[in-house]
Amino acid sequence: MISGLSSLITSGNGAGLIWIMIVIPVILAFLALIIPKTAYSGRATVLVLATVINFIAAIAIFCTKETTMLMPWAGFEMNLAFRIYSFSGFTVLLIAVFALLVAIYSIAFMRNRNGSGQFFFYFLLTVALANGAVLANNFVVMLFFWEGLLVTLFGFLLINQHSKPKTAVKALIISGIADLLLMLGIAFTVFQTGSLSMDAISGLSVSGMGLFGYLCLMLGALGKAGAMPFHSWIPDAAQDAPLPFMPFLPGSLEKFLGIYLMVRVSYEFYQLVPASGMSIAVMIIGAVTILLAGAMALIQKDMKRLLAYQEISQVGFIVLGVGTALPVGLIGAVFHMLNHATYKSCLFMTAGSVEYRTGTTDMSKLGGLMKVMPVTGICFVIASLAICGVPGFSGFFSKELIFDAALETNWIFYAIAVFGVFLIAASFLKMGQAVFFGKVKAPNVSMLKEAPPAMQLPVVILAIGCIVFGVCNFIPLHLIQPIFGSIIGNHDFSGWPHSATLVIISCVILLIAVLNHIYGYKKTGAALSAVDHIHYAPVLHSIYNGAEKRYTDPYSWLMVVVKIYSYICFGIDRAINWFYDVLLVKIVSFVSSRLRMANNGSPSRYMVWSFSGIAFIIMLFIALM
Amino acid sequence: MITFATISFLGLPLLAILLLNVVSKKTGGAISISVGYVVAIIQMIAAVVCMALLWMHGKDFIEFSLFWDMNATLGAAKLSVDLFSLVVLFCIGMVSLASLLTAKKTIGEKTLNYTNLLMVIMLGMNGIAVVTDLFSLYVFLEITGIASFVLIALLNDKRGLEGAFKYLVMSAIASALILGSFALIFTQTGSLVYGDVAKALADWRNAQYAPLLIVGFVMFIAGFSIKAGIAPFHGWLPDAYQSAPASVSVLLGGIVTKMAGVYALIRVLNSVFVAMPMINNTLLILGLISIVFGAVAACGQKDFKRILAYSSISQIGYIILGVASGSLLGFVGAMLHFFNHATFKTTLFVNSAAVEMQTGTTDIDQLGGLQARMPVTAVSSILAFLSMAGIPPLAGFWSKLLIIIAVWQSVSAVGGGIALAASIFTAAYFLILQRKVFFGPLEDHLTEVTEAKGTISLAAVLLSIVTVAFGVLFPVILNFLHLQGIL
Amino acid sequence: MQQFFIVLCLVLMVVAGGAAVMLRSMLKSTISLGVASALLAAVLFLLGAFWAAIFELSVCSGLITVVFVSAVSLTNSDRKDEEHVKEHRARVAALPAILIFAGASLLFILFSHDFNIVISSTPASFAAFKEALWSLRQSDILGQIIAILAGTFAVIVLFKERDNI
Amino acid sequence: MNIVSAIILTAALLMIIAGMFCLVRTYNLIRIIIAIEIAMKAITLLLVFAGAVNGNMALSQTFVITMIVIEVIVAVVAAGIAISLYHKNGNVDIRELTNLKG
Repeated sequence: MISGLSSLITSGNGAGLIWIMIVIPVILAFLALIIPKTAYSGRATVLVLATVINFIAAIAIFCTKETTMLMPWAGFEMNLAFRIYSFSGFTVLLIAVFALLVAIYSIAFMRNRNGSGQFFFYFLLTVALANGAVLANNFVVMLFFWEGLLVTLFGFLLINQHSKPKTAVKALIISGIADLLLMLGIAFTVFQTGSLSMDAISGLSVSGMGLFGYLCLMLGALGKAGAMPFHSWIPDAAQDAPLPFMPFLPGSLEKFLGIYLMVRVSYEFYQLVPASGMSIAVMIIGAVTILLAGAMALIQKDMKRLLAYQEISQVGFIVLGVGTALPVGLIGAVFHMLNHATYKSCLFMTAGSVEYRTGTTDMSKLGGLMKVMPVTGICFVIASLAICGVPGFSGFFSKELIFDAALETNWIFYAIAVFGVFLIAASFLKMGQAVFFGKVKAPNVSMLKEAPPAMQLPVVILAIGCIVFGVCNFIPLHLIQPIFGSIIGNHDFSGWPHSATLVIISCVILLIAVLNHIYGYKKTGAALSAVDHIHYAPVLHSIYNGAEKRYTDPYSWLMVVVKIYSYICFGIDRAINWFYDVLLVKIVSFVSSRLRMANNGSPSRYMVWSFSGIAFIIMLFIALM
Repeated sequence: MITFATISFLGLPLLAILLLNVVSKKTGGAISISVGYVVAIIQMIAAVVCMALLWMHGKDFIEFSLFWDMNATLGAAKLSVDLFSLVVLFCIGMVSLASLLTAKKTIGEKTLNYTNLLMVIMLGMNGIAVVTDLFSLYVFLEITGIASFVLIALLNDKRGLEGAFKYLVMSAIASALILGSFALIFTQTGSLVYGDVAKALADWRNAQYAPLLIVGFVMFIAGFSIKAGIAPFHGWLPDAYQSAPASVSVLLGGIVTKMAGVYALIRVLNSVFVAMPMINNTLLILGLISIVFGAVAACGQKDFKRILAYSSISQIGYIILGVASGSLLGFVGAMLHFFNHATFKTTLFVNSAAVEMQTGTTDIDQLGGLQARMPVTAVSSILAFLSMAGIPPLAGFWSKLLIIIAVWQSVSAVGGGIALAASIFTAAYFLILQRKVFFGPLEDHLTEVTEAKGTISLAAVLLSIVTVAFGVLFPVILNFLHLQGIL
Repeated sequence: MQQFFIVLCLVLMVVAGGAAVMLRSMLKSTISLGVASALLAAVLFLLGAFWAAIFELSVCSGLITVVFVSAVSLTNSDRKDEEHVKEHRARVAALPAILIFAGASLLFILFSHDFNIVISSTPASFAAFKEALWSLRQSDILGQIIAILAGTFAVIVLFKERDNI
Repeated sequence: MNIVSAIILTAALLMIIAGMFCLVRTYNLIRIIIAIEIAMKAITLLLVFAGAVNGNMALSQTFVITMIVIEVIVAVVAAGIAISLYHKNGNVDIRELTNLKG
């Protein structure tokens, strides 16, 4: 095996790179764990070294032509098979870039904190596993890496001493269910084709067994990406895990993996037909995610939780794009995935910088930070503009592509997506004004200053990325479009959107959001409570008010609708939570307690069971003969 | 070679018993544990050496006899070892070692009796592993059984006696059923040596005494189901595990009931009842019932050891499932799961012993937050449980995967699906246990608790290393088996 | 004639076994078991299994009866209180009916189908028995040795050191 | 159908049933051990019957002898445990043995 390994590395046809991507981070991960706490700079060096090597190897992989490699492994067709091709190369490159940026950030963030060794260990392990999962060309190998991510996820969530194991358990259960579905999907798919090799599968039809296979694979991928109904651990994790975890795993890596698989499943393994039932089903998942998570984000009072819900909502857009099964939707989704990772990582990092300096992310305790942390503030504003989809910034272009695709399928999806933009914009206006503008407010005002340079650097890079990907959107799009050459033909989606109407509608929605914010701000006098009229207005009160304003103020109509809707969404969200937290547990414990009673300690009872077992065996024998 | 195997697997424990009881009682008590270590370690080494010999000579099995040579007439009960029995012999050595490591602190003054009985139980299990004759199998089953009843009742406390009596009653009925089935089979075959029986049963539907044989098969399955603790024949198992002294439950949970029930069943199925879909399908259904039942019942338990006992029921279901699938893949999966089960279940019982020793209770409602106080125990228990739940890359994942694939391919997708879904329950009771015992806030009365010192922690660490190393190296091992043509 | 004796002994053995279950007094129950064992020994003798018969007679109907009698007297379980009477009635009520029903139906099944199960009893010569015991069944002999060891340790644990704890 | 073999099989079955019935219905530990013994008698009969049917009486007798040795040891151990339980509980009632449950 070792000689085979060395020959593979020296052969230099790209196969060696795969080993570098997978093995080196693992080795360095253990190194980071071993280095004692006192030698923090040693740990940091290892982390940066590993991510830089990973980055360089990823560039090399991105430039490599299609390569496959195969090593006999466990027999039964379970070969250690990897494949480099345009899409996997691209995804690996994205992973490497974000891993590098987050690594630089977390070195500064984790300094003087407990658990940095563990954090770096899990960090590098996660990078290696993610690389493996993307590059794998065999379902079993992919599952191996995919499930390994579950372990590191569990580890990440348990690093903080005070963090509740409940969150980790919840994450493990939810991701476990998603992964189980993925396994089932793989089983269905493999059953149809009879091959475990991933490149041997293409263009299966989504019907019959294929329907189940597609559905299960999609749900598994959605689970990794964190769409409804697999989302509810992310906001909890946002509060419990060390902050760099958020831009790293849920913010970028899990999205890349989930969407990578989603795209491969929908466009490669299976042939998703536009406007078919399954396509609509996927789009509905996307639309529901946008609405529920957007509405939940609106009422949050904590920066990290708000960002976490926002992030789930963004996944909805991507799922919507993938679900259209149209070329424009596909490009939009992949482009949005890139943009999303950019601005969401940036936002999480700014939130981290704020926490680093002020020690809190509770928005009611913060205010006016723009004056003391200008760089962070400006980057936050740029990323917010991008996430809201203000024309000119990156989010705008990818969203327009998705809108295009949604409108082509059904106007309802378009309407929902546009409404989603309203929710996003409203929540960011609230958060931006509450945290960065107005009077300076923080638990420790006198000691406030700008975040350390190592934390600023990735933030600034990402903020610049938000602008560049918007203004010069041909740069990312010309990278993405060749990947899907066979699907999209010679179409070029770069430049300004084709339909001026859609752009105008988007601008109007943004304007409405701004007006809503101003209205709420005027009404309550505090930026943080600018959307309280949506959240807190008591039902009775609003009915009294409504009697007066029913004909004069159409706005309050909208607000009542939005409020009720928001509560319904809250209910659904809690219901999903309840299913995982309570119902499943209740059923099992009920059955289990009955069994406890049955086992009453009497040997005679045990004998009776055994005799009934013998009777059962006799019956089986008769049946089987 | 032949004398080597005889001496190391059957002669050495006898010699140890002789040595311990010839010297004065006081000396015997003092050196007994150390003698036990030596015997267990030599057994492990001998198993590995025999494996190497098998591989070097390119043989499937090695036959040997005891006192004098036997001519190969009908009914000659020879002994033989093949790969599976060597794996099992290794497990016996390993678990006995773990039990001895735990015993030093938990048995008290009874070390001499404990070691004597341990040697007897090792002889019994080694016998089960090496015999090639159904009647000798019964004899060694009974020896294992007698020794384990006495071990459970070793401390002469109320609970231990109660558990021992329940085990004894059920086990005696099981033995009656097993021997009855052998008697009925003997009517047809005129011999009880595996090979002869297999030949005589090859065409059993047209055999002269086919109706008797069918009754025999039913009794056979029922008897071994009781011995193995497959649901709904499991009643005695949690009681026996819970009531046994700490180091004895390590032994019982890790290997004894698996040898007496599962290994013997697998051995007979594999070398006597070859290609009998009726028996295989029955066992398949029983295995599935067991998997689901054990896992669900474990979720509601309040005692550390009882949770482990119910999880044993569930895991035994997996092993049975692998064998019952009837394919070679399933058999290899079962064999590896047997080994893995011996490692992780022993780890967990060692942990329960550590918790019991340090806190004085195994009631999980009275425990909590021990992670900070007993880090070695907590971490090794997490590793063992993750392995049991089948999380890659730990060892349990691979064997479970093989079993599920085998069932899926050769029998039915539904069975594989159920087995897969039951893994969730495994994770569930793991999380319940882990949360109540090791996570969460530290209970007030536990603030003085410290990590179990010395040999107990050593056992936990060694077994954890085996779990992890075996999991990581597993593909290499499987590939090796593949290259050797075993798979 | 030999067949008649076999059948007679078997019927008596079942009756003695049933009595061991049904009798209220533990002592009588134990003796009843010994009688069943002795009748079994007679059956074995008539079937031509001489050495097994001798073993059965001496060990089972002798030794085991002694063990049980001493156990009964040691545990003082031969009381006759209200509880035991109730228990006794519950135990006795159904057994004869079950036995007769099961016996009749099995005999009916066996005779209504043409099962060809014939006893070709030829008593084994002593040489053949010796050969079988000593050269073919070595592992059983080893097993017996170990089992006796296990029994010894069991007696030590359960009886000898009981008072020390 | 040979009448003797039919009666032997029936007798063995009836002994097993009597033993099992006793196991389920009795409260006395000693009687439980007697029940096990009754079942073992049936098995002894079956073993010798098997030897008589296939003509390998020598082998079946060795089986019976080994089996009887083990049977005695099991009976002694069981009686020992029952007596120890009597010393702990003051009686030999099986209904006292429910400390372990759930």
